[in-house]
Amino acid sequence: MGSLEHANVFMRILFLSLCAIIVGSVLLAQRGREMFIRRIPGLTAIEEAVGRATEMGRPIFFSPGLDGINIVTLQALAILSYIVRLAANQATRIIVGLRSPMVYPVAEESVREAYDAVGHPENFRSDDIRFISDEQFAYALGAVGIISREEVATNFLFGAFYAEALILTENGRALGALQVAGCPEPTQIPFFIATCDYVVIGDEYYAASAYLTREPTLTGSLVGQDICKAIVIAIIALGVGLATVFAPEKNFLLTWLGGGG
Amino acid sequence: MNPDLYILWAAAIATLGVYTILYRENPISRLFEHIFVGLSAGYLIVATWTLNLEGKWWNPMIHDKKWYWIFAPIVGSLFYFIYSRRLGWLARLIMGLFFGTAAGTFFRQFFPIYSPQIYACFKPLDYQAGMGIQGVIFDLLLHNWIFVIILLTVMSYFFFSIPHEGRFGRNLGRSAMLGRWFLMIAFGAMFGNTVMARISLFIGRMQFLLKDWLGSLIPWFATRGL
Amino acid sequence: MSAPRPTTVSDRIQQIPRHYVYLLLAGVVVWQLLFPIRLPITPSVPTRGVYDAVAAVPDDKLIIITTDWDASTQAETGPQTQAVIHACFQNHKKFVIMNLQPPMGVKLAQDLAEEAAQEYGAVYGVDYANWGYKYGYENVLMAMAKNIPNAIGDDFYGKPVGELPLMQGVEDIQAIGLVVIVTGLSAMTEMWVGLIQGPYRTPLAGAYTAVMAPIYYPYLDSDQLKGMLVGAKGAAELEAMVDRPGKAVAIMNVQSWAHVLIIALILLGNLGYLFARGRGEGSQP
Amino acid sequence: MWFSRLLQRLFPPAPTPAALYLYLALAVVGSIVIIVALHRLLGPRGRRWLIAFVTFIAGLFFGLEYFYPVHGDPAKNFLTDWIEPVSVMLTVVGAFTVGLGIYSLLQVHGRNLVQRRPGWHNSLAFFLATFAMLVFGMWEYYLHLPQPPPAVVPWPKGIYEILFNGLFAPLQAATFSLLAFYIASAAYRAFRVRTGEAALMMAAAFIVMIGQVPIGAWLTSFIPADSPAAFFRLEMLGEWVLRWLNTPAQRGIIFGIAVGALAMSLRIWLSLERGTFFSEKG
Repeated sequence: MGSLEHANVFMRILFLSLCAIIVGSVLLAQRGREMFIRRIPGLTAIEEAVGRATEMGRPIFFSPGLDGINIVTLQALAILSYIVRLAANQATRIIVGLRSPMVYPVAEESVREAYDAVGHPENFRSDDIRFISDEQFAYALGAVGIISREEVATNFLFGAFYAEALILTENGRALGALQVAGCPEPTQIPFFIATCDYVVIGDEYYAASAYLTREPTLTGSLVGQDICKAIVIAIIALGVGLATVFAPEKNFLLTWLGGGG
Repeated sequence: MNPDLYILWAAAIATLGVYTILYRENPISRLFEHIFVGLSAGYLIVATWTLNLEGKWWNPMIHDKKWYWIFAPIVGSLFYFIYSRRLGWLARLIMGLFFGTAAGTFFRQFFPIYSPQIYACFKPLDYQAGMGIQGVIFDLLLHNWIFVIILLTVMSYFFFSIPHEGRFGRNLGRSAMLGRWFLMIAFGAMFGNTVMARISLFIGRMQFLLKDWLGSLIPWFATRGL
Repeated sequence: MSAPRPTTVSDRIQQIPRHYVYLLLAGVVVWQLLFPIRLPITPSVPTRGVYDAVAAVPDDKLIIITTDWDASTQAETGPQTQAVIHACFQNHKKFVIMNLQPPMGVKLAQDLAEEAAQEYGAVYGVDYANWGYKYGYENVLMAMAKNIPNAIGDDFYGKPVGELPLMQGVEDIQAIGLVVIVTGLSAMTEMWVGLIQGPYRTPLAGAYTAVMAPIYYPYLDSDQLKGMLVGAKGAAELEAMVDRPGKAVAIMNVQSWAHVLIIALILLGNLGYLFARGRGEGSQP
Repeated sequence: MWFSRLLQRLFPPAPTPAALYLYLALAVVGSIVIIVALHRLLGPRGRRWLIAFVTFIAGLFFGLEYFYPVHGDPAKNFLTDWIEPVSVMLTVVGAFTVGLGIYSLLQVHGRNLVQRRPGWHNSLAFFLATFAMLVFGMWEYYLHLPQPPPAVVPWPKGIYEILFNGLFAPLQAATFSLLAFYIASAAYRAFRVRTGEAALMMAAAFIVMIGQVPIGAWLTSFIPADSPAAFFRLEMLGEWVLRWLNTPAQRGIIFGIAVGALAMSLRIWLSLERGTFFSEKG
């Protein structure tokens, strides 16, 4: 083995089981099973942050990260959709700054949809969904410009961020914006912790939509995710056990996962 | 023409212009922000054509007479229906295609990305022949134990559906707290690890401003070592 | 958001306005670029390993310096190569330069070697040589292990290497006392370890960009690498050891000062905090 | 590659330039007919179903190629040959969204300019920069200069160089280097021993930071390099923190993300994210 170009039998079984568990617990939740979710402070803060902008009568800035259309960005847009619903009810403006031209139509459409869904289509302003630049640092400068010129009260950064993250948050902080940031990849989290008021770390990012909306589909999925994580832990525990007992070339789990050889 | 002198001055002024933002967002930084965004927009169009469309789309369609490539802009144009209320669903259709691709791409990447990370955690917790233990004070076995413990406690922090009270939950709560501590250590280490790289960027800019630019005006600056 | 205006000393050192922090950093960097005050440089353990490995090579054996780098990593790998060359000349070790990947590296390294050779009055072909760019990766190494003159063929100037005085008596890998891998590319070290260090126990040392260095610490632990230069820092330390402070020392000196400033600021902030807390004022907003 | 053979059989290249333009026109007309027909024939439910179906098929295609059993050398299955051309097609289709992004920019800045809003001169600068880069970028590209370029640079290339090397690249580098300041001030402000967690973060940052500069090695150089205590030399300790404390914690985060992203992918693929995006209405 030793190749990861295509799946082997073990990977097929593992992948299918993980998928089945997630989909299964979604179905269970949809049938009405109650699911518990623990408190996630960074996400609880979203409501407070939107409220602050409303009180101050100033807009909110939202960045869905720098990636194109991928899973990270789609999750960011799902969070955006929730925030728009909160803000639309309170007639608070949201400015979305985009880096990928591909994400632009998707953001425009889902924000419009969110305004429709809460019955305020008249509050939607196409101008507020802005493509800034596809160049990383031109995007950063452009976003800082918007944050300062529009006197943004609240700054939401959810999505894939890279080195430019600190340029956004340090300026946002200096301008007095309340900042909530979330990024699945760990690399920029330290800088968010240093400069933002609330930070959503790692997997909490993917738990966001479930936590915020409490929709059965999403909470069910979250419970399924926990079971899957337990399976990953079990695999690691088994792998460590095997590594302790056998030499690497006899560790079949290693081979099954495409390692060794 | 020889553009070198213009490049030198334009670069110096642009650099200083950007640095004014350190005081606060101001008319000068705003001007350079707009120039930067404008240049990148122009460059985006040029690059999309020269690096992508010309070779992958225009030449095959016109020169190789593969006329079916005309479907690409037609399908792409569906995105533009977002501006129409009645026809908006066509834009969603093409977005659906890209959503599916995003999901499928993640399915493909799942094992290639995460498998090596998982099996790299298979560390023996007992002596293995050929391990080649180097003793300073902390030897490899202790390292492996630390590694596995940190990994598991950090993962326990990311369980959302188990309350941190009750018989099993209380233990999970403790483990999650430990996990949070390790997370903070890791974040601190990542922060510290980035400082030097960021300062090099500024040193590089200052070398340009002092040696290349000021040095061209006042030779003394060019003689200062760097 | 905005904290009340600081009045006491402890509050003031806790709330230095960000503009002052920026000015201090810019000031320190410009000052140290123009009027450097050298902070002490003490070689770290991995750097010392490289120097000791060079010094430990028996006089009848050759050192190979592989220069698998080009302009993209020159800022780090250039000074590293130069410092290693100085270490060889100062310890009166004979060395050869060769390279397997970007052909440009061998020319850049040759310039560095010639410059240093003039200083020590060393002669090409007698004290050092350049085997040139060799195409073939693993195949070159496997062939070299058995028969060096055949595997290498011609040198940098197109002369058969067998005719060079320093190559007299050099037959196979046993004539090599150390290989120093200077590279900005991954996988080169793995190749040398697998084909040369593993089978023939030829000592290796590495010099890497700061970004890739972390991958190779385990090789250091397992003694597969005798030493390692980590980015510009490693280069600066070796420059200091051979007493030839150059580009790397200058840059790392500025870095040291900037780090000292940041650390001083952090300490100051904490001092203010602890002081205020000790007096029970607290500065929580 | 049998994919291109099939494509050539189904869609043979046009034999003559005249035929090419005829084919192109027919394809455009045909596509419009299909789109109009879809629009007319499908009700809200049908549209929703079609969107979900397209999403599902796209996800299935990329996923199945990875998981379906493979044969031969190089290992392939019936989908493998399609991956590359389909990816190219999606890239090309996606490239047409650049127009939307540019349109968004022109809209915002055009309005500033026309209505003479405050700061309209900045929008003018934006237009000039865009236009200059577009014109000279294209011009330079179609000059087809040999490599290396001739000693006397033609003036369009000269202007392009000023735009690119004199403005674009320095603006990039200067903005990037702002991070040196921001990281310094963030470190000063954030690293306080307010809580245990903050103290841990600060200690780790401290050790790693100072272990990376020569002054750090100097501080603990009194510890002999070959003694067992050499572990506590700052450069070794910093590296140890990165390797043995940072790596497992990062892995712990990453495994959580893997599962979270998998669940999100599944929900997107099966159109289970109802209401989040736009599956509520047709």
